[in-house]
Amino acid sequence: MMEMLSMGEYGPYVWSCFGLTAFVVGLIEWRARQRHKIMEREIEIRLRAMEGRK
Amino acid sequence: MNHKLEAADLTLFRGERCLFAGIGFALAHGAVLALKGANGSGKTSLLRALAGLIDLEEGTIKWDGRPVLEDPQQFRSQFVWYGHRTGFKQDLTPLENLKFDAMLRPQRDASPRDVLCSVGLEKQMELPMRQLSAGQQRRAALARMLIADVPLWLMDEPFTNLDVAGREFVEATLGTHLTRGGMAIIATHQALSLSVPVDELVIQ
Amino acid sequence: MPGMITAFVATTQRELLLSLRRPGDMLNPLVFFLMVSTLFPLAIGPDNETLKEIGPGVTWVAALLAMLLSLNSLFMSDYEDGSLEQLLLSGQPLPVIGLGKTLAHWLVTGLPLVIVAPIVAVTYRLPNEVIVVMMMTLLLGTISLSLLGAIGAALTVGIHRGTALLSLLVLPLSMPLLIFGARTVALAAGNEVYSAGIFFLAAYAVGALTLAPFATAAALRISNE
Amino acid sequence: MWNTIWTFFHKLASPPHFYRISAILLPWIAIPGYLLVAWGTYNGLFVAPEDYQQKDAFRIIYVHVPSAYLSMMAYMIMAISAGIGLIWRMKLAHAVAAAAAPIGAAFTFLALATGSIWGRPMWGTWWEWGDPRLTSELILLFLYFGYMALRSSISDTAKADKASAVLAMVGAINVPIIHFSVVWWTSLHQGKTLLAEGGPAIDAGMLYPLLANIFGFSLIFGSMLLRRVRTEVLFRERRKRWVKELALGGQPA
Repeated sequence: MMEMLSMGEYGPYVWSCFGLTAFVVGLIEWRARQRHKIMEREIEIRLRAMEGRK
Repeated sequence: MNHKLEAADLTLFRGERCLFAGIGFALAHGAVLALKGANGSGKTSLLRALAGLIDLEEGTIKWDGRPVLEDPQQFRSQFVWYGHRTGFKQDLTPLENLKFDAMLRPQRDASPRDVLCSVGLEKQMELPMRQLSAGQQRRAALARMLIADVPLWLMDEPFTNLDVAGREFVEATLGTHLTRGGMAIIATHQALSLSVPVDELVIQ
Repeated sequence: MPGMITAFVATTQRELLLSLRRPGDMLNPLVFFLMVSTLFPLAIGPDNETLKEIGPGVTWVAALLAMLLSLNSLFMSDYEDGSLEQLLLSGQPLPVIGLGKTLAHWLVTGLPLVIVAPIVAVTYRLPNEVIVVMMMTLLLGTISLSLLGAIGAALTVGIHRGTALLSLLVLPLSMPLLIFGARTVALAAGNEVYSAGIFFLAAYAVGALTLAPFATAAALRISNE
Repeated sequence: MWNTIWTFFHKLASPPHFYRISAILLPWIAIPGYLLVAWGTYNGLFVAPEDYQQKDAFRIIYVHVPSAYLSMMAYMIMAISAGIGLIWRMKLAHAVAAAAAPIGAAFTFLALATGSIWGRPMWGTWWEWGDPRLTSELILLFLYFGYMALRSSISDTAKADKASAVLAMVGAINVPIIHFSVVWWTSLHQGKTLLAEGGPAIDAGMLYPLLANIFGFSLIFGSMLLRRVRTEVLFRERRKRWVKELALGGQPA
């Protein structure tokens, strides 16, 4: 198992690349979802405020 | 040639706000249209949209029965614009500015000097624009209108920075243009006193 | 109706006249170019071999930055005094007017750089044959830079504090010019075949000449909304 | 037939339709994408044989190449949709361009970072100017920055759309020129590439995981793009009735 993870002596390089990719892809995915939620909420809040004024 | 300007269903949004929706008008030769409305109501925007400076959300503008979007450049050679700012370079003299302008659109058979004299700038025509007063600069901008051989004048608040004499001068100039069969659209919040009846379009 | 050529010539003439009235606008980029070229020997040291090595690159970078510095004002005053509106609403095609302004910009900024560059090159100990090549690359390169920069200037004309943004937009686009310009001079300095670079720069200038005015015109209409 | 296709696209381009269809479509793009990448990555890391020259370090290829591919792809998608938006005044196309830029920039960053990490054991340095691909990617990142900076400095959405569309199109013409000039530039110094151009035939055991990852990451990119376009559409259409009905749905209006 350890041998597999060590990737010859290149373990740190290989794993940091894959780790970084997972992190960045996760980050964009999370940001996209979060932005959408915020947008939905903002629109709803604004519409409610407008209705309140009426 | 008798020209005709028609507009229908004009709708414009500015960012968040709807400035106007579904408005229209028709303008024949020798007629003048005043765009009225409170400050920020969108009369300047309407004028800019008519000139093609901003895109309309909806609506068609026809010049002599042809949509202007089919050949915007041809339509642009049919009018002259009088904006908030003079559109003249401050480092050049009124004469130099006017001579450059002559390259941009059809011109009447009048020398730039004579036209500048007729707007009362005989002494200032060889001075850089920056040495002229605000009122004199407006007069120089009027010279551009007078020398252009185009049927349509688009004027945005032509009376700002003008005293009573200047105001009367603009109105007299407009009168000349209209009697020659020209047409004008003027965005202003003041009443126009012209010899011809003024159509009004009020924008809420 | 005056013709297209008349409008083009008139625009160029007016711009040149304006530059004559404000000679500072013309001199600033030139002085900037000379000063940046002075910085490198001061920073790196007066070793002749090193200077000869970096000379082509330094001159090109300095020319690129000087052009960029002057671009910001290309449409700014027209935008502020309303003459851009008048140009947009004239019956003349906007690409032609934009091209006239760009030509004037090049005559006032690019051409002086080409003429002054040999002075810098001599202080960097570049031989005469190399200086000729350098002038050729700069001649072709600055034409493209003026055209490319005009697009950026048109895009950022109404934007508050647009100078930094303008550099951000134009610099990456101008990198091929820098690469070919500087490397061609370096090849000439190393007595190698350099014609490929000249051909590339010429082809780029022709391409920019045909396409850039349309992009500039489109950008001007958008910026003035 | 042709008519049906045209109607379909026309409907898809209408924001409420797009919003509804994209919601259904999203998981069908995202889930296969993540599954493919999981398969490709597992096989790439543990099953594929090691490279005879680069040993296990070559396994970085399974994230580097898809990122580099998508960084270019995203720019092309951005420029093409910007062009469609500008020429045919299609608002949805502008939304796509706006959504593609940040994802493209992220993949460009990934391509640069993984390339640099890969370079460390191969060249003994984190950065090698002699590699034309990395240098091109760096300039591409700057192009993305410029595009996003221009967009964010214009507050009016419609104006920002059009101005950035002009920039994207100018950039798209320049991308191949930039790449060509960088290749020419490095060829003067015996360029040091990580991936030899048209190099020796690659083992099938190495190739399939790579293809799976390229395709899988493309699907992931597509799903992210779709998600961001949905947000953009919601924002741009926030005054329209369908958005109001959607937001207040369930509640008596």
